[in-house]
Amino acid sequence: MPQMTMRDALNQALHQEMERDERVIVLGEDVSGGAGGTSGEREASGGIFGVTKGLLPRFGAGRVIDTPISESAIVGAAGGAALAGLRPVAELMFADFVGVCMDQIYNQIAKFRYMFGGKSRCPVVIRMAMGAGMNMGPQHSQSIYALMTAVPGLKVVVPSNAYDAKGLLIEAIRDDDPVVFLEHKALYPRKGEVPEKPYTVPFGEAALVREGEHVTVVAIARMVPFAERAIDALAKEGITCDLIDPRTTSPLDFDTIVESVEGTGRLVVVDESPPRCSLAADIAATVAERAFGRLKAPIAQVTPPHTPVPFAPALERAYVPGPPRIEAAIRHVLKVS
Amino acid sequence: MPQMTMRDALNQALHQEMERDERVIVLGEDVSGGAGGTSGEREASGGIFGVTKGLLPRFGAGRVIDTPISESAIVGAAGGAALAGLRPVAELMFADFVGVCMDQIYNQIAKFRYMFGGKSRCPVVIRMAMGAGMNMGPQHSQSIYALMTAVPGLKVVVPSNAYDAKGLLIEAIRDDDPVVFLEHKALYPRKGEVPEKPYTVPFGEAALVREGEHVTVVAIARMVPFAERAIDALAKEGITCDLIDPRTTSPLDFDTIVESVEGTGRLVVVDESPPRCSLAADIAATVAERAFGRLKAPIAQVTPPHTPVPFAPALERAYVPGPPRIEAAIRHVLKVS
Amino acid sequence: MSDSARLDGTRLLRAYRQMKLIREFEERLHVEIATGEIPGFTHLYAGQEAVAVGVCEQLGDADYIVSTHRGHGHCIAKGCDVGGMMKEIYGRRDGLCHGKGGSMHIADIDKGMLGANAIVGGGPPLAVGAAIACKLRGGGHVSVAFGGDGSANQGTVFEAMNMAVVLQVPAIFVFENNGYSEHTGCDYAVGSKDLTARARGFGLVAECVDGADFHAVYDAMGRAVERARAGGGPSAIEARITRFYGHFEGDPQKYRARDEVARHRETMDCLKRFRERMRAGGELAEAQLDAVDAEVLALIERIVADAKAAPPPVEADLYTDVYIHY
Amino acid sequence: MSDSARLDGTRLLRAYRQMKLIREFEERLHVEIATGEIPGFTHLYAGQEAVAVGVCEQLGDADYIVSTHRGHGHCIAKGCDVGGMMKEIYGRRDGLCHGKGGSMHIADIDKGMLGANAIVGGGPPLAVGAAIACKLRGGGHVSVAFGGDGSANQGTVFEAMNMAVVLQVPAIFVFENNGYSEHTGCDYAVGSKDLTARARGFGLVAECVDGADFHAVYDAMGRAVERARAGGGPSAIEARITRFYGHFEGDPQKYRARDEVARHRETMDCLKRFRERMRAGGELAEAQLDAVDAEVLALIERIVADAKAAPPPVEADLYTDVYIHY
Ligand SMILES: Cc1ncc(C[n+]2csc(CCOP(=O)(O)OP(=O)(O)O)c2C)c(N)n1
Ligand SMILES: Cc1ncc(C[n+]2csc(CCOP(=O)(O)OP(=O)(O)O)c2C)c(N)n1
Ligand SMILES: [Mg+2]
Ligand SMILES: [Mg+2]
Repeated sequence: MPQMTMRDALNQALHQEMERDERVIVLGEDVSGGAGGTSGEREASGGIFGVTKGLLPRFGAGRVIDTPISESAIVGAAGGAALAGLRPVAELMFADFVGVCMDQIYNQIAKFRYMFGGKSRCPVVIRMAMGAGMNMGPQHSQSIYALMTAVPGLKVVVPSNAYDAKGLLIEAIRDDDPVVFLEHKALYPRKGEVPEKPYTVPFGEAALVREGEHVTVVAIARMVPFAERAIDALAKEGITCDLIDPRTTSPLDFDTIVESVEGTGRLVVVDESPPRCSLAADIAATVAERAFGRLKAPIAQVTPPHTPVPFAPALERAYVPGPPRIEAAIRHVLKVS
Repeated sequence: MPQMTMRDALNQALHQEMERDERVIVLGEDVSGGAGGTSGEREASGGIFGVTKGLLPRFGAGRVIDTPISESAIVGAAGGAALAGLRPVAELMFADFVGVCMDQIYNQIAKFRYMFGGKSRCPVVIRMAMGAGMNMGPQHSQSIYALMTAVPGLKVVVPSNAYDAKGLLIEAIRDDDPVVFLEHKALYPRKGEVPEKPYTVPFGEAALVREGEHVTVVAIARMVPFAERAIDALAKEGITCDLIDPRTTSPLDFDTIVESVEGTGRLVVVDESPPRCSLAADIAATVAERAFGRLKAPIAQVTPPHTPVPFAPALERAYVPGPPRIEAAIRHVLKVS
Repeated sequence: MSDSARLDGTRLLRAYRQMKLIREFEERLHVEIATGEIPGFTHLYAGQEAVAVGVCEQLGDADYIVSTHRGHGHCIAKGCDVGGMMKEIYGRRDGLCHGKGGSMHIADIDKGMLGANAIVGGGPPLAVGAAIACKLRGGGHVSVAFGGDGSANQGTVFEAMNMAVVLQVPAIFVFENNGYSEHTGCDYAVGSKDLTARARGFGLVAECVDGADFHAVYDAMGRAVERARAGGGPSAIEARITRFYGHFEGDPQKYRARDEVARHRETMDCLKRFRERMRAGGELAEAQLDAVDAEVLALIERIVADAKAAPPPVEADLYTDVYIHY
Repeated sequence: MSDSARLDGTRLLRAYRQMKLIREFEERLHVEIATGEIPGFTHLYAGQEAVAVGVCEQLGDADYIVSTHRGHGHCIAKGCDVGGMMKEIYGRRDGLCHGKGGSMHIADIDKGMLGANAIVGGGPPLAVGAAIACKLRGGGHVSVAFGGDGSANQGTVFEAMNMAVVLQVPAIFVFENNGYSEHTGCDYAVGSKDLTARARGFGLVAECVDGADFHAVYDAMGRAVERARAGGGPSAIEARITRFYGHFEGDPQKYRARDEVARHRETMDCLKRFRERMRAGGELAEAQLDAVDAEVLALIERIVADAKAAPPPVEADLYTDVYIHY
């Protein structure tokens, strides 16, 4: 099977779905680039992260739409186009930019079907690059899955590898509900085996990335490879863990997590966003309730501190939960009884 | 001591602080009203909920500023004025409108001090009316404390009664950090004893509203009077509860809650927003960790379902956690051991 | 010849009936709301009927509109079932949105009505999206964003106008300038005091019409629609109009001159104006119009009775239609 | 007599030095970034110096500016310490923001510099707020919002312009039209293709100037500031300009004609233009300007060396300055 980066896997998914279904359109800032430039060259960009490369030459400017810097209009247009029968994939560039178009996401797109008594469908995918690790500072590094997961009506996807990314994006585009698709920018270059053909990965089904007996670890997006490193290091000492990657945070596959915890009795949740009202808290609270009496130690939440994401590399490294902190948390829950 | 509605208590706080400190200004849509009208009458409104009534005649249009419908500019202007030395109180009318100005709240105002290395202060108060109960439908009824609590750099206030409302608003205006002040609109007419003189209620100190021994109940804003009713009903059967009103959700007085749970061994958290990544989950996760081993039953979270707030009275009543659901949850945690 | 000059008696009668239906729907709501039986809060469209009808008479089911918090008129003009609307406003189970949306969220996708919207400025970006769909499908259909003078100051609306020009999509922005956003005058809140010129600054073809004059609105809309259907891009129409009631029911309207509404009811009543015009031109007889009035009143009577009698939603409804599949 | 005609040799020399300092700061960053030693991503201001300096030479410490992602020029022109800036860009502990903000968040409140901003359109609402403060205090101070041609399409910017007109506050919107937002041309993204006219549509007094001409910018700004200080309300200035580098460092600039930058470096270099003018008018001697060049180059050398040698933040810094008190 070909090895492919997550970026290329996402790009392939977009190509294949646009090919398959002419209702699929892509819109956003510089999704192709070059419009109005002086070189006459279009596709000067292909998306600031390169995920939409090649779409313009293949599908034309009617379906691959460069926009002004107007995120509310971008997301709103995607929503309106979806109500009108298209299947838009909007790109928001950095997830941090939800702030300037939050209403269109949380009050409009997420609520249409409910508000309208089930009469509408709004099959929108909103893609955004999230996460720290590239020293992009406080306004370009946030992980916003808790914000999105909290909103009834949205589905939220957080792929950790190239295989899942492709399958989940195809699933998202085919899904009839609005989907927020969060791509961790530090994972774009991460390579994995990716089948050439289109395939889907279902929402709400966690992946069991490692199997073990002592501790259950749940990790999101970039935290998955970090957790792998911590777990593989501990395996040498005979400490083994279940590593669960939920892949989608809404819906979230609590069953798989609870089942694992019923076996191990111990849970570590690794989350890249600050602790308050976080996904880590969400998972910890639900598991503490459902696996009550089976827990041998308090659940450990491994998260950044309650601070913005700092710029300087030394600070950002301290901010992001890395393998050492994950390893320490696993050891910690093992010590407590 | 005079009995006063929460609305009047808030109004009094604004009057007293504007009197005390000329840097305090108020801005928002129709905070006075009547500008540009044909009657020549100003103060046609005094705030859509009446909270800013009387400020315009007393303090003038330089300090009581009616604005266009431009929430990003309102909140941003408040932030900029604060950086420039004023102490603005912006009114957002309905909390649901954060969607159109979220960036100014979460990426700008909340982060200035950190991003700027501690060199700025941004003493803004953003007042918003939140909550269900008035059949205002999906886009006018949300409780957004989790959304705001998740943001490092913001303080978040959720008064449940007139006394606290006044003291907390004065505290908020005097506080040098940005404060999101959430007023439950169903509580505006709620009366309580309110001293005439200015006073403050400190942030991060929960109130013990009821004392008991069997169960700890934590409730937010309008959930406090609902919990009171449930608890008072149970008291007749000899079941007694600690009822804790955190009053501010950021900072949140976890110590008081944990201490109580260490006594009762049982916790019910009542939250008016949907369950995922909620404040209920936040509190439950932290208490489950800190009071691990002292819990005699799983923590119960009483929240609405994972749905938007519906319009029809029958549905909205079913949506909002009322006294019967709280009572049932208390009985439930008592049954489990 | 203007579009309106080509309207035959049937079409004219239909336009009148639509306006009358909206008026009586709202007048009746004004009465019923005072009884306390209608939940939530409601913004009446009475006085602005010629705008909704003048615009929507130029549209078909395959054209789209997005609406506002003051949406009843747009819904009716675009063909939503009035019985379903009334039930929705009463919060009934078989209301158009099963009681989940209420007055501010009435939608009917099959009729091209993409929803009233309780967020000021929420609609126009959606209209641009529907216009993208129209353009891509190539059927010559258009998408209309209704908005008030107040909404015209919301950033989302500016973005939508610019984007529509950039993408040259068949979107039409209809600004109903009724002089107020809530309790604040348009002269205060619109810095330039000129919505039409501001829209032109965005590169839109824009014109300003008398919103109480059905024929004027219909003709302006005709020009905009024709341009849009021919691929000539987006337009804006400012309709100067008045509302006969407060911002929402219960508004004491202290910001309005004492006689303002009474005066407007005299001079800016689209129904009166329409009747006068028919009298002058002789296209429709008084008796025809009177018959419509009677029919409409009977219809309103019936749908109100139906709505009152209809059952509310049941608790199980709370959980449905959040997702199609979850 | 125009403002610039009144500038004496000292002031002219200072303006030149400011422009030169920005230029060399950026040229050096261009070199240093290529080494990989500078974290994050950086947007260079080279080419646009006459705008920042022409604007800020009209301001004092008690006037405010808000800036953008491309903020180095604005910071320097407003008087931020360049050593502290360089350290910040390197992510050092004693950088202007202690390494927490980086290139896109440099601020210095005491200098009236309310922050660079990594959110396009984030700044203008803040500038309106600072202008409210200026107006309320009555000292005749003003507030300036810098923004790009791309930012001019963001809803927040439109809202800010309208609100400034409504409130008649001393705010000045400076749009640096360098022809591109990232990889998209301004001619595409601004539907009307005319920023100045669009600003006028908002009721702003607006003019368009050659952004490579310090004198032209300075004079336009002089008119805007004078109006604002006198209570005459807000203005907009569009400065047509070019950037000498890519959108961010690393941008291959495929959207630009091959010779575009070279041509602009010939014809739109504000430093060359300034020197020519001095030569023609004789206000400053070549030798004076050469001396400034040498001094600036030495300064840059020193601050880069200092920044490289400076220690990074320590882990404890991560937790400070989230709140003043919590
Ligand atoms: C984002 C947002 N801000 C504020 C409001 C509150 N609000 C509802 S209607 C309205 C006035 C709207 O004025 P206009 O657009 O002129 O419409 P009209 O009511 O006159 O029909 C306001 C401020 C809202 N619903 N949404
Ligand atoms: C809200 C938001 N949207 C998009 C971006 C990404 N972005 C950064 S700079 C930029 C282009 C800005 O163009 P312009 O305003 O002309 O400024 P210039 O870069 O030319 O100085 C974009 C799209 C952003 N930072 N913030
Ligand atoms: Mg209006
Ligand atoms: Mg630009």
